[in-house]
Amino acid sequence: MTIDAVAGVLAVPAAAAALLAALPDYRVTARLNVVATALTFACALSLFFTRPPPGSYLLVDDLNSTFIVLTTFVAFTTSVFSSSYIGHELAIGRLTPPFVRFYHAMYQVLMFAMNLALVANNIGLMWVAIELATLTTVLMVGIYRTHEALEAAWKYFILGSVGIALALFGTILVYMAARPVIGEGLEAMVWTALVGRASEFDAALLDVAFVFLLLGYGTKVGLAPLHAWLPDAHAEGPTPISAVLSGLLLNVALYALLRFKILLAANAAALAPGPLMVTLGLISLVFAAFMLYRRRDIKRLFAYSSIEHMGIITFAFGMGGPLANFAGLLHMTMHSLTKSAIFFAVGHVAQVKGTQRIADMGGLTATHPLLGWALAAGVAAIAGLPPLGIFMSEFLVVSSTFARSPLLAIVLVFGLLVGLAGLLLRLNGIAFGEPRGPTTKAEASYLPMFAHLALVLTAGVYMPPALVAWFQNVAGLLG
Amino acid sequence: MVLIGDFLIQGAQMLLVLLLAPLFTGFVRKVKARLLLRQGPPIIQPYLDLVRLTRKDVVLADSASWLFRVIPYLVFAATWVAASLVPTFRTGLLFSWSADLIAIIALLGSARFFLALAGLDVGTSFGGIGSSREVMIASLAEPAMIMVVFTLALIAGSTQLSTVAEFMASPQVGLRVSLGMALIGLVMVAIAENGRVPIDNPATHLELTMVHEAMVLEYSGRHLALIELSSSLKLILYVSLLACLFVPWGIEAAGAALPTLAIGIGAYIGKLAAGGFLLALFETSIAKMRVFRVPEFLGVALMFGLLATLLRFVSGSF
Amino acid sequence: MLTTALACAAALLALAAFAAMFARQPWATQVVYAACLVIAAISLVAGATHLLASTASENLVLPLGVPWLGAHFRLDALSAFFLLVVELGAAAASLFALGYGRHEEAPQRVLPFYSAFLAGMTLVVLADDAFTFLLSWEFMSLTSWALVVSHYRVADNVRAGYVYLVMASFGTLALLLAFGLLAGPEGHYAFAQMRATHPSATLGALALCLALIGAGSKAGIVPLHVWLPLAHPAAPSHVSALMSGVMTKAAVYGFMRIVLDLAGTPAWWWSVVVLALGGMTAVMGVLYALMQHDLKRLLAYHTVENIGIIFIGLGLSLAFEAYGMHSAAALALTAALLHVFNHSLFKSLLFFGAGAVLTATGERDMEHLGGLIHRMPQTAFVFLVGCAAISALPPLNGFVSEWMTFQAILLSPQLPSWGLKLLVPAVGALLALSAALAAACFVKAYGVTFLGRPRTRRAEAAVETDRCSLAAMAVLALLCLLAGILPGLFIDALAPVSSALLGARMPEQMGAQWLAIVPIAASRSSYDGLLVFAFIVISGTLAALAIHRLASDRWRRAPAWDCGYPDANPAAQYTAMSFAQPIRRVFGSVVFLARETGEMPPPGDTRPARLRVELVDPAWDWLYAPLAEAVSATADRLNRLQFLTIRQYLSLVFCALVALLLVLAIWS
Amino acid sequence: MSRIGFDIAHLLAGSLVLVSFLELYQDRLYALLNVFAVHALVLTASVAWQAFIQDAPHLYVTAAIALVFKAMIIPVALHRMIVRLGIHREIEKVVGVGPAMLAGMGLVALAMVVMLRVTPGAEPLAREDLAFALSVVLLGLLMMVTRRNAVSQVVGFMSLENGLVLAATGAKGMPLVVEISVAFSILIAFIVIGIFLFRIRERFDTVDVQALDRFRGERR
Repeated sequence: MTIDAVAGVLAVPAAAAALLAALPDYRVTARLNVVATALTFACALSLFFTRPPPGSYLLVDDLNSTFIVLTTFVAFTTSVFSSSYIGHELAIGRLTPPFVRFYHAMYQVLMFAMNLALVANNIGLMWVAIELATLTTVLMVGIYRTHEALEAAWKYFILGSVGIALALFGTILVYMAARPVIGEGLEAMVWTALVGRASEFDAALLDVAFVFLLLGYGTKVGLAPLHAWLPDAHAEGPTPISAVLSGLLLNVALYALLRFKILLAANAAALAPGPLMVTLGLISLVFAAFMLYRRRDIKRLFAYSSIEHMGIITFAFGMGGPLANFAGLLHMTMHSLTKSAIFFAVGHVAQVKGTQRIADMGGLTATHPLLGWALAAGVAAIAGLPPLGIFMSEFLVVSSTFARSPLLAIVLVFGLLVGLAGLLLRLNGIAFGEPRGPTTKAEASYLPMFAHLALVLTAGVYMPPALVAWFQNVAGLLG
Repeated sequence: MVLIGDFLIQGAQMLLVLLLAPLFTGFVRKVKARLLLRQGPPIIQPYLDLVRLTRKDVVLADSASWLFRVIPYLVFAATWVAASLVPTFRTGLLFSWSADLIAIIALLGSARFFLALAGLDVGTSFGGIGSSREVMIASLAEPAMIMVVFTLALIAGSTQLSTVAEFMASPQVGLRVSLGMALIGLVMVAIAENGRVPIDNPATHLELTMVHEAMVLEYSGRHLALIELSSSLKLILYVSLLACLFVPWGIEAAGAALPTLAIGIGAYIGKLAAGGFLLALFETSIAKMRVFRVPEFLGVALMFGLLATLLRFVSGSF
Repeated sequence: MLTTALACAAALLALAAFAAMFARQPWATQVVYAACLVIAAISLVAGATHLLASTASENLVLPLGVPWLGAHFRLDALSAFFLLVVELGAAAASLFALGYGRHEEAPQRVLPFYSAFLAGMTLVVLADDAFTFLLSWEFMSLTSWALVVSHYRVADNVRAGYVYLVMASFGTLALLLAFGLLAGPEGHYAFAQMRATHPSATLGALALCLALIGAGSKAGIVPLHVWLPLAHPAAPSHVSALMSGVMTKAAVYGFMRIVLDLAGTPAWWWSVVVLALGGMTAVMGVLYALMQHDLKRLLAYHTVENIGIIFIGLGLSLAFEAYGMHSAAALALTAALLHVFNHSLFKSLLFFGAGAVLTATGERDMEHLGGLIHRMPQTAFVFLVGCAAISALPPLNGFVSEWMTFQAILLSPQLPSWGLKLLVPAVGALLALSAALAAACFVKAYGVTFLGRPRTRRAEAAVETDRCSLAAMAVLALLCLLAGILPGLFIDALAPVSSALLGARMPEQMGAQWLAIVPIAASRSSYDGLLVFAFIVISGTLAALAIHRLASDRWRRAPAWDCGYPDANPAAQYTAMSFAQPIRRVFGSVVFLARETGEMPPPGDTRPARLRVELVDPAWDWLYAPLAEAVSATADRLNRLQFLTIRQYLSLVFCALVALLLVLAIWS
Repeated sequence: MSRIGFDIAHLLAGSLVLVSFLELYQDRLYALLNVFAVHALVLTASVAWQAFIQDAPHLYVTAAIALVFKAMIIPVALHRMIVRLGIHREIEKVVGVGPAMLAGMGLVALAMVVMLRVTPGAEPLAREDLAFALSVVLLGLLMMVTRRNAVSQVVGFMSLENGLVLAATGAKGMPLVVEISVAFSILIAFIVIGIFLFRIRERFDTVDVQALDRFRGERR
């Protein structure tokens, strides 16, 4: 019975993918998509109660079950949003039924790949899964077949492939490091086995391995200067995919990084992974913050804000320690929820206004109060304004960092402030001022959006003790 | 019993300043005229003016509001209260503690505030000129005044006029540089505050040079009388302030007997005469300056005040 | 009491949700404001009782906020006093809004945020741990920001809101750093823990600077004030009153809480910073105000000035405290607190007046007003009281607190350190200057707005404002007078605060004869507002009676004399700009590099002559504009990275790889 | 393992690096393709040798893939594509041959320094092989970033990937090697097809250069 939960997390999407590829009718497939993701989410929840023992391929522990639950949940809400979104795309003929079919199938494949990457206990398997996820998203980014969509997909594809190669090289190196200790064959790639005896590995080899893994998976996380694919992929693909990319795929890649960070941390002789992550995190934060100012495309804007926040999260995990790790986990969760909510809102806004150009939107709170205020709330949350969840995580990160290394904290605060100013500048243009663009009523699915925002708000003022204990436990694991 | 006596003394003091004020103004005018080898009006001319004015009807401008009619009484009241709290012939007046030097300055300030409002009330151009210049001058005069007060307060360890006066009368004061500077500063401020030459000419009727006169241009009848009275009250206030701060001799300490009080009053009147004479002499020997030279004049006063304070700080002996 | 206050805050939040749902109903405005009034009144009573009963501080921990810490709340003397200030302002504003709110065209953009804003301010003064404090603090900013942009169509308002929110977040981050410093790496976020760990002098100094930046940017310390004159006027008037009169006080509270309560024993040179900034702020604020002809903006700048005065008081108390002169410190602190209270009174009153004028005429620009005293006499009267109070004229309350500040300054020779010996008198001169200039400024404000003849149609057509608004203003005016003539009452009420923070208090005042106030000793200095008031009233009425009885009391109307010039049209009156001209020439030419260029058309040309005035705002033009420039330049530079080719992106990756490998090679 | 076995493996790996340098040296497309075919052949040999000395038969599959796919199909396909799309034969360089070579030297040195810090473990083969593999990878990347021409960039990527395969096969008993090489071949096929589909004549750049100016909301 215990295996079923994990199997479910993997099998349901796989089966759904096959089914969706076969079924023609849009309404059915959309519903089916929702049902499948809901089922997956249920399985993921059951992981809390029943947990299989780590096998040589699959592993479920506190760390990744957190990720799995988050992933499946956001995947579920996104599928709800996606059904109304895709309906509209069909209506205006931006997508044709065959493409919708393809889209839904790919959606499930993506879910499968991400879940696989999360539950994989074998670093090789993890690599394969993440690459599968990448390639799937490449295909979905290009789905509109417009010139710029293809261009974005192409850029994503090339940079992604290089990332793939680097990550693979890192993986091989880890294996090389492990082999003398653990022995040849599969065992030398099983993470639990690795982390158990990491202290005996060759430190120098681990260092090189980590460099490659950091760059390889860092490309997926979207850390500057490896971020180039991210903004365009977000901007040109269908909005549900932007939501999934920002909300989930980046997390999954980060998860892989964390696994290897733990591995390195377990080896005293190896170089400390923290400083590298801190540096990359800060670079991404400040860089993305400045990039916000010149954005004219609303989805690209929030794509850059995703880079910014991945930077913060990487920074937090790089700092390490119970407080920072807790903050990092919290921040990651909050960011996934908020950012996907924002993309839900943005998707509908773009559909209503018929454009993604910020200049062509305006006075949204007047023309579409619900959408407008939801977007404003989302931006306030993502900018780290209370009483929303991200404020708490930023509070913890900054305050804990300042006591330890003031300079870093000041850079961090600087980046946060610049980013906040940039986001608000754009928000002013979108939400307030003279109304611009069409004012037709939006047939939007508000439920996912407000569900996410409600969760974020709640987390900002009150976190259930169980969750806190859970996060603290995980933070302890991260060291 | 004592209380009643104090009441009487306080009342006497209030009446004294009230009665002497026009006389002093008249005296100054007379002396000025004489120095210019003119006959000049009789000394009691101000009384006559006041009586004449109070008899006349008030002519209100069409656009004048209720405030315009209330202000003369307010101004008069504030100035009179301020004047009655400055010890003239006897320290330790019954109510002198109810407002120290800073409060007295502030009282004069509120009188000025309302007068400036009156200048704007009718909505004429000259009223505006008067008020705006008046507040400009005041905004420079007040800090200078405060600085002088600081100096005195630091020397006497009090802002309570009676205490300061008694302290000044005592031999332990001696001659101090800071005191001298404070004196000069105070005199300059007094000149500015009372709109005397060279800041302003109370006798002018050339509109563009008027400051105080322009503000009260629209007043007539009893209102004008009250304003005139309060401006002479203000003048005598400053003179008696100078007197009790820098020539405190002859001011009777609290609880002195009646005959000595007479001496005190005599001394006071003597001081007034001297002050008036000096004022007239000064005014006849100097020309009025352009309005925008005033800031420099008062800037000097402020400098004196500040210097006095700092000197006082730097060394106790100064 | 604490639970009551918290319950009130919760009720306000609930009310906000309610308002968000029903704001579009016609009855919503009245209901919401009435509810706010009631709740604020209850909470006000709670604060007052705690302050007057001077009971021990109450603590409460709720399972909110930082999980392992919980949300700490505390009601001690300090927070009780500020709770009182906040709720008093809130109650008055709600009462005012009962009438004023009717003219709001988009209530759904005001009502929810209004009550949420009140809740935020209440929570700020009650919070007892860093997270809760910052949460409520920033929540307060956020809600007030929403109120600032409530008239979202006006581009200026949106811009004002932007500047405001950015500055607010900047302040919050500074405070966050300060708390991070005091909390230490283990994260002792509860104020109690911070109190327990006495930080070193340098640490405390750093915390002080950060608090000065953080709280100062909210309170409007020059040069962090730039958002204030933009944001405060942009909001609806009752909100402007709250922001100016109350929210800035919450900022002062934050500063006092950190510096006087948490940052340990002060060193004397802390006070130097505070004093210098305070003096500069006071003078700059009033000078800025003098250059304005927008009524609400003028008032906003005066808030800056008064904040400066308050910080002078705080700086003095720091200085005295550093040398263990507790009673003097208590005097300075009490002066500052009293000014906090007074300013919240008359600034709210004045903004209400401005709001009444705005609704009556639709004008904020004084140059388009005038003669309102004939159309709206009651408003004119209460506004006059407010003007007199803020100009520190006896016997009103503004004078009392400034007088006490002067008394505290006069104690400075006892300070051992030379720096302070020289600095304090200079600050005193600045204080006097700002007081005098404030009087000048309000002569201008009142004279141009209410006196004279109406300059436009709309000013002519003005009508008296409604009852509720009048009631609110009247209450505040009455309080101004009361606090002016019975200061002893309020000083004694403040005693617990100073004894809690400094372990010393001012001598009991109510015992003194004739209800005078005696800061140190009767021989030294004393002031009796009641007597002065009585004297003025008595002598004024005496004079009136005497003259009316003995001489004539007849009067008749006639055209204005004006030296025989015929009655020119109202445009010939002195305008605000021309009234300020002499002062602008004296100070403005130095501070703002003011330049006047008059163009006089040649004879026969019918064009009007024009006088143009150019001002340079030093804070904006020399500090913020360059910053904005720098940011946008950087953004432009980096933005090129959005337009690279794939090969160039690849080379970025390549360089990163090589760099990391090099690090490895060298690191070994 | 026998000494000679190690020497041969070593030789093959070294010659792979050498061929990478040769690729870097070319400035004609056809020549480049031929050199790449050689590169693939050397890889095939080395993989086959590894399969022999590790007696791991599945590695022969990898070798076969390398031989058939990389040494034959891809070069031919690219050759025909050049003809079809009329891509002109010059290779546009960002950096001239000389500097590129120097940079390559530097990279090899870097690879050595980094790898030789690794403690000589059970058998030196791993360490040496890794050093060579790393150099091949770096050289491939260098080629991708210093060549403007799409085809040559693909070649660069493929030689990079050859380096990976070298490392993977060098890692004794590494699982999933075959799968990985298959996956990579598919990846490369994608890229080649992509180039063909999008008519990317000269460089990857053309697509987004146009997109920058005409299509994106991010117009400057």
